[in-house]
Amino acid sequence: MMGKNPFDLEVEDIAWCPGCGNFGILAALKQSLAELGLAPTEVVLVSGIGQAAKLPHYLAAHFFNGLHGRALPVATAIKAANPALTVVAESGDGDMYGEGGNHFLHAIRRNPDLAHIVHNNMVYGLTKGQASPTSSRGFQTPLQVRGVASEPLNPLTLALSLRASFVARAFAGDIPRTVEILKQAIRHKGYALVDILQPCVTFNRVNTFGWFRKMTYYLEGHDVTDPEAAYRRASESDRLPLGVFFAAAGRATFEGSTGLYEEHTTPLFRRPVDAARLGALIETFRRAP
Amino acid sequence: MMGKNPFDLEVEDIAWCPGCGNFGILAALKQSLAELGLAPTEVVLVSGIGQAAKLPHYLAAHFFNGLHGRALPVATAIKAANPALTVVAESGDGDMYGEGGNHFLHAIRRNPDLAHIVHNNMVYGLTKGQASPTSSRGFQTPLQVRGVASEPLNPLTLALSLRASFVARAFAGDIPRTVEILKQAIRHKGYALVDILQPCVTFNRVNTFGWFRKMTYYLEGHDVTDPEAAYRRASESDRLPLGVFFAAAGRATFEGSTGLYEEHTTPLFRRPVDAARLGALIETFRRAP
Amino acid sequence: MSGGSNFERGEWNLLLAGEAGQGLQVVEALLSEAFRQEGYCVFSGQEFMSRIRGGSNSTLLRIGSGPVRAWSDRTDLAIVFDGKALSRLEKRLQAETLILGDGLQKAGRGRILDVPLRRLAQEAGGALFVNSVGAGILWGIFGGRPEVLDNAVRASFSGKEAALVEKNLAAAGSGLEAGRKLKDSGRVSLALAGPAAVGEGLHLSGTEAIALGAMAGGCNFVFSYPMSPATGIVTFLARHGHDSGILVEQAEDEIGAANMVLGAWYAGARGMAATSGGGFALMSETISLSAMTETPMVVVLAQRPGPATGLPTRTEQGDLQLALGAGHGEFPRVLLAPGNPEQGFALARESFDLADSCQVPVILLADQYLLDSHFDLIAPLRTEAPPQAAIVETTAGYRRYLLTPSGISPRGVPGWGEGLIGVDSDEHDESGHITEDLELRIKMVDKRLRKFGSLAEKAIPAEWLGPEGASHLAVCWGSTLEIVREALACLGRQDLAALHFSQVFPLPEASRQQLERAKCPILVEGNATGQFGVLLTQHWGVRWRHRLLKYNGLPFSVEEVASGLRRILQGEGA
Amino acid sequence: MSGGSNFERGEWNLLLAGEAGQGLQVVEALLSEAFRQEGYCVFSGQEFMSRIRGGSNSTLLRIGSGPVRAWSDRTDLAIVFDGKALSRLEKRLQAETLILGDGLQKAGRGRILDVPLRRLAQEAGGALFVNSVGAGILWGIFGGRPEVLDNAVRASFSGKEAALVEKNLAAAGSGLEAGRKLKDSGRVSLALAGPAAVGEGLHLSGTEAIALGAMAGGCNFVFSYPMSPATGIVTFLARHGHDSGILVEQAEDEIGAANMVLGAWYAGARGMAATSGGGFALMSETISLSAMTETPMVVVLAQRPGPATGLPTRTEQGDLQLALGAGHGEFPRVLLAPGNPEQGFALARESFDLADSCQVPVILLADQYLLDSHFDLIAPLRTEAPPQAAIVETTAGYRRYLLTPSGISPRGVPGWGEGLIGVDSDEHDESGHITEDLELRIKMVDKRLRKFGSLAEKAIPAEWLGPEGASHLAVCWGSTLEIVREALACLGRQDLAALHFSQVFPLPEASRQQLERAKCPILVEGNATGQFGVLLTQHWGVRWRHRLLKYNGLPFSVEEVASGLRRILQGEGA
Ligand SMILES: Cc1ncc(C[n+]2csc(CCOP(=O)(O)OP(=O)(O)O)c2C)c(N)n1
Ligand SMILES: Cc1ncc(C[n+]2csc(CCOP(=O)(O)OP(=O)(O)O)c2C)c(N)n1
Ligand code: SF4
Ligand code: SF4
Ligand SMILES: [Mg+2]
Ligand SMILES: [Mg+2]
Repeated sequence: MMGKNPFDLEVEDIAWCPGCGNFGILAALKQSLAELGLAPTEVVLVSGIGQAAKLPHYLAAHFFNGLHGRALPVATAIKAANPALTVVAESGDGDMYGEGGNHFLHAIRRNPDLAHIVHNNMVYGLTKGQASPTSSRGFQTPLQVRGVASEPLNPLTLALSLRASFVARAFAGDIPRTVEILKQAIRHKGYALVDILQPCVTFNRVNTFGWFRKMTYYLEGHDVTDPEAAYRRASESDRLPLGVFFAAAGRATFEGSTGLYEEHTTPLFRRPVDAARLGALIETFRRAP
Repeated sequence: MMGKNPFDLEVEDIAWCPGCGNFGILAALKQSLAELGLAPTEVVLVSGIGQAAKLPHYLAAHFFNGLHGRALPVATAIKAANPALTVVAESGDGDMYGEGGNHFLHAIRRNPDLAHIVHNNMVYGLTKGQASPTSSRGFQTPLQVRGVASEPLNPLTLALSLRASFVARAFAGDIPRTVEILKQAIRHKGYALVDILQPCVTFNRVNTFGWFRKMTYYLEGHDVTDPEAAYRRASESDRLPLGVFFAAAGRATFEGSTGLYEEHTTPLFRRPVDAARLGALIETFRRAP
Repeated sequence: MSGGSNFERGEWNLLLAGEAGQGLQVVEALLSEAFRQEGYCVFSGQEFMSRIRGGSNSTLLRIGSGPVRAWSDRTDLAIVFDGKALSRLEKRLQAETLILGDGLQKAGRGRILDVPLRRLAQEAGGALFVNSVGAGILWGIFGGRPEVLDNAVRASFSGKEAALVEKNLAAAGSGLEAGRKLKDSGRVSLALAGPAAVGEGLHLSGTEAIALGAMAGGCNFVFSYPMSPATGIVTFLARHGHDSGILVEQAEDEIGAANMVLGAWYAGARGMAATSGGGFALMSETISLSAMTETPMVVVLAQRPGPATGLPTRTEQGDLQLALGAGHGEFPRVLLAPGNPEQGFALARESFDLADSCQVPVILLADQYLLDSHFDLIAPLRTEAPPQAAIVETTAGYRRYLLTPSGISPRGVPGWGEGLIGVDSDEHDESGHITEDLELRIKMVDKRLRKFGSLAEKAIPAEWLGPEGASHLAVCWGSTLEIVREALACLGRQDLAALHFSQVFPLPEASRQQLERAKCPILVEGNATGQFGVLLTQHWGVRWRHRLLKYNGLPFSVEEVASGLRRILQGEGA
Repeated sequence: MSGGSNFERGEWNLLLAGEAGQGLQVVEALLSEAFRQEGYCVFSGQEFMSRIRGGSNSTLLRIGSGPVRAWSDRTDLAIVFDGKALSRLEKRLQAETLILGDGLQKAGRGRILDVPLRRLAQEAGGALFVNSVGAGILWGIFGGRPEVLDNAVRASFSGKEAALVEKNLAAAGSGLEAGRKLKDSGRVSLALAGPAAVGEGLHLSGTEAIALGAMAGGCNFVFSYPMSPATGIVTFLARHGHDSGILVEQAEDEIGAANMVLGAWYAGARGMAATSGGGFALMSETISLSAMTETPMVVVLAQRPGPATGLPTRTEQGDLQLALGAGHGEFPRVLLAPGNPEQGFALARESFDLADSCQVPVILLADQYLLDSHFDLIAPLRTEAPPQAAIVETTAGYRRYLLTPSGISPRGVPGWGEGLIGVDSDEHDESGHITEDLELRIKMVDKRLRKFGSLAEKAIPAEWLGPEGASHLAVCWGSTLEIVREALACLGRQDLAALHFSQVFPLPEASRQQLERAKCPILVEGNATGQFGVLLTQHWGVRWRHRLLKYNGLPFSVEEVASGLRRILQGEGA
């Protein structure tokens, strides 16, 4: 990319810690949107609450910064009300896999045309360092004083078990490759999960930049249309593969299956009430003369 | 089983439709509990709201018939407060996989020693026939007038993707084999999912007794300790395998990992406040003299 | 409901009783259709158990020469499809009630008359057809024209396979004959004065009225999680809405539904959720989000008795306090509570305009009684002049939370104009970005609260019923409107009037004086603690002399309200 | 806080300002420890942004010869670790305030004094040590003994590696020297009258007090989902509770947490959840379940400014209305609101006994100000006589919902006795089984509501502050207690008293007369709409003459309340 990125926003003061992995995600997302040739007025970012969820305040686009855990239903409805918009739901791992877990399950089943970006720092950042659903066993925090006892949630296998139409993992420390993955996810027609491994330099002293570098590698020669292979690779835990695990083309999207956009793609806000049709419907309740 | 089942309860009027698959589940559960030699005072049933969730009213045991979707957290806490109790969480597919989806995810991760029974009739019975998360694509209802557009949720692959410690599927039309499966689930030390295919004779005219008979078969020669095989078999959709897909022995349970029951197993309600210890803790906030 | 024969009263109260699954609703629909064809006014209401088959349910069917639009405990004639029902209905049977049934055991009030329900049903093809037989018998007793009944059967079973329709026709026909015989024998006589067709000729349930009102209000997005008694609104819109471009989606839970509603409004659509108390409680946090982001929101809160699951298929006005307190923090909201289908339609429509123009959450309080009852309409429904959405095309530099004197900022939507639409759950600046500027915090709180001003201007005054300047005033809200109206008419007193609120929050200041002028205010409310009474005390300092409360899961009946008020007036020496 | 030098006043207000991550809390802890070692009374309170690093935060540290226990806007001396802070603090600086900092730009009130913070920190090992340097400087200006500072540093860094402790000791030491020089130069003098050690010698934050009170109440099960400002209670119990057999579990969400609490109580444990407004809103349905199943429940509602996410790290008394209305249907509940750590401890303890004995949900309303402030305790904490659980051994045929005159049924637990414990979210019979018997429905509603009787007996009366029989009465609740108390002391008037409620629902009838007797009631509340005032109007018909409200996210200061009340009294011609 050359020149000014249209998604750049002058921000007085970014609320993230210096060195945080969120900066990489922000940079990658802006670059992806720009490289896809989108304009800020075409893009809506929907987030929850947390450090990751502050991202929409740091780039130029429409945004809905809602409640902790609730980005996906909001994003699903926005897309369905106006499919011309490019809608990105993004937030933290606690937000999306913890509080928002039920929406995660059912958004995948619905398959709205969204990019779903999760900043996976394996910790609750904003509330100062409690375990998140992806924290490793044994991870000690001020709340989990004896260490995490629960099995960590693997978002990729989970999504694949629900037949998600696009599943990928990226690493915030590698902006160029993350840009490539994000672009595919945003372009993908349907629900697209991108779980981004993101070091939290303040509260996660285990899963650091160095740890992620050591523990990750990129998928190569992997067939993204093979769900079984995808599940197998996503189950790996010795080292964590990065890249696109699965991508299904041609699946019906939520907004597509509503049938509302078959004849024309006018967004709902431009569609007036059909008073004649309503009147006719009411007539069916009148006593036959 | 011979003689009277101690779990039998005289009920004036069972609220289920004649011929409903729930009767089979009730019979199988009572038989399982009795065959395991349990007494009603040792067993707690925890349910949500729905037709399935009325089951605890029809057998003799302790019960907590709580809110729609919320049986698992209640059950988890009961077990942790008194591990001597045998705790069974049971409810419908809408309850457990819809409203209660987030608890489902995280109960699996915690691995409390519960049997989790889901009456999977692929429909919302009590509210009169809307789609449930497991309804097939195209299933028409008064709410899904154009047919279900979402991908059905496969509870088995989902649970396996989260590394559930026990995963099984049964069929309400086969009481003897369901008893065997339930007994294993109840005996299993840790979280045990039993998804029971249950015909709803009133609102589901697709997934009938006949349909299930045709569409199911029992796993044979399957290695229940192999997670990959379990996932593969659970993914089958041409015909649905029945039986135990996966069982992991020796995993730490939620209540076990609390450390509260290491020295002795006294339930919490018998443990008095240690006033001396509390006094000593308070002293640490006093000004050094 | 005053004394005299039903002929003199010009009305006839039928009670249909049976198990779930015996098709009471078919009898209800079939006879409603037939009597309406003949020009009579029909009201019907249901009380039923939370189960799919069995149990014991009943339906009230009131047939009037003039308007009948309220729940009544008087029964002229009961038809009992299942013997178990009888004891449960005891309170609704009078000495003069005729009870039709098949081998019923006498138990309490009323006169039993054997009718061969089961035999005729079997002859027509099986137990299934008992409902059509029953409808036929009643129609025969009434002396209605056979072709009207036939038409009604055809209408009720339209779309069903021909053989089934034929069997039902036969069943109804044999019932009709049996009914005629009974009538001719002189053992039953339930003639009515001739019909005086009233009003609009429209016949709607509360459910249908609210759903149609939502359509008129421009609703094009419905998110819901099924919950009685709200589900009917959603299924109505699913069935009838698609052609009008309405998207209906079942959410994974109520929190999802509520957040989808906000997403829809943010993008310029008009979303609605419908739920009951428990589901609404779950939406509580999202109500607060609606207020903070100033994103409009419409929720139907279909009340049923609580706490918790309570009595899921019955009625109560018990969730007002919940609706008033739902959501953390401080913000304006609107609570509307229709009293009949006309208001149901108008207020559902109005909800969308209020939410849109003031950018606040609007909650429509209905209840099982209103939703499941069918009324003949008296006033017309306003369908002309579709609403004009209060959204603007934005220009670059657009600020979503521009500080304005009214507190309302022009609302842009993504995809229209050059501006960026940023909304935020945190305290924010005019552009929607997070702020910790504590001066700005005060400005934003004040901005949001200033909307109370616009809401006050738009507040819907309470409706005065009965004689002006009466000293005794029954005060009610929501679904009790027509019950209280009829009770007043029965009592026919000059010292008693009523005031009905269809907007319960913010209270319509215009009505305050009317209430303050009353010497003896009497609260009439379908709950145990008098929640609306508390609200009026809090805001207007009303001191209640009497409270008429009901909370057993059934609606008030006209008779109960009338006798309750009579007792109070007598006690007052009035 | 009245005029005169801080020596005469016997107190010294320090303001520490800097970025998140600069270790203001270390300075706070270190100086609190040092001054308390010297026998002084210490109060500290924090205001901070919702971020982990950067931004601009501040901590107030009040040092007194006698009790100081409230938020103040007066600043004798500010130390500024980051220049950005200055403009935000403007309102809390006075003409006589001394501002210490490193190259600060003069901007507004106060006198700037350069101190080499950065240089000394660098010399000690890096920017990290600026906090210990600052603490040293202040201690030097005060003229404190070096060994006391050393001890405090060691105490604050106990458990850290030796090299780090050494560097901090060096940093503090060099600060101390610089502070001494300043003092000796005569440019700063902040001597204090000798200490008069007060009360208990205990120093606790609201968070710690409530957590300890919960332990005293027998809490052995804590479920939570992290949310400021409630998280500290949970982490305290996680750190200190395990040895006492307390299980702390992070739930997947607040709904899960609340339901776990109910499961725990059902099984005979004593569960608690702690959350803030948004999380509490999500628990709303479960509160109703607690009421319906009559399963006890304790929830700490740690308030912060709303709506929605609002200002997540700041303070407000804005969720009373939510707590009053949360949960559908009608049922008793108890809302307690401690005003200081002594009450925090006592009421947290009491919550468990109330929940247990009356089988109702109990909600403890705290707020960020109370929770994050540290107080010296005046009254002792009651730790003897551990609570006796009100559970019974059951016999066969046990009925969980036995109808009793008090409405409270003996509570059995599974695993003790021969009975079966059945609880139900639906309306139920005495055994806990679903019922649709509508007569029984009435009995069960009445049973639940009868508990208001027992609750009334146990209600905690409001505390009267100031002269008996004063004509003007400031009415407050919760965390404003000590602020109002000190404001009253400052004003020292015979015509002004205050009434503080630590139980806000059900209102303690014993206090009604005191309030009704006051000629001029003045509401003092930390929110924009006067929610507690509305409650008092509703229940006791109180008509407010004046309202003193604050809602910018900061607590009231003593000065604000005092001047506000003075203004009102002047206006009243009092
Ligand atoms: C309903 C609700 N519960 C809890 C919170 C408090 N909260 C804010 S952010 C957060 C978790 C943040 O973790 P994550 O989502 O992983 O984001 P991160 O800060 O790590 O980027 C929590 C629990 C809230 N705002 N709302
Ligand atoms: C919070 C909440 N939402 C909705 C309902 C209404 N409701 C009761 S049962 C039910 C679904 C029943 O379906 P399922 O769980 O599959 O059980 P089934 O009746 O099929 O056995 C619903 C939506 C409720 N009781 N509470
Ligand atoms: S706390 Fe962690 S996630 Fe949050 S900004 Fe700091 S480093 Fe990043
Ligand atoms: S509705 Fe379906 S699930 Fe419910 S009892 Fe009837 S047949 Fe069974
Ligand atoms: Mg995180
Ligand atoms: Mg089901």
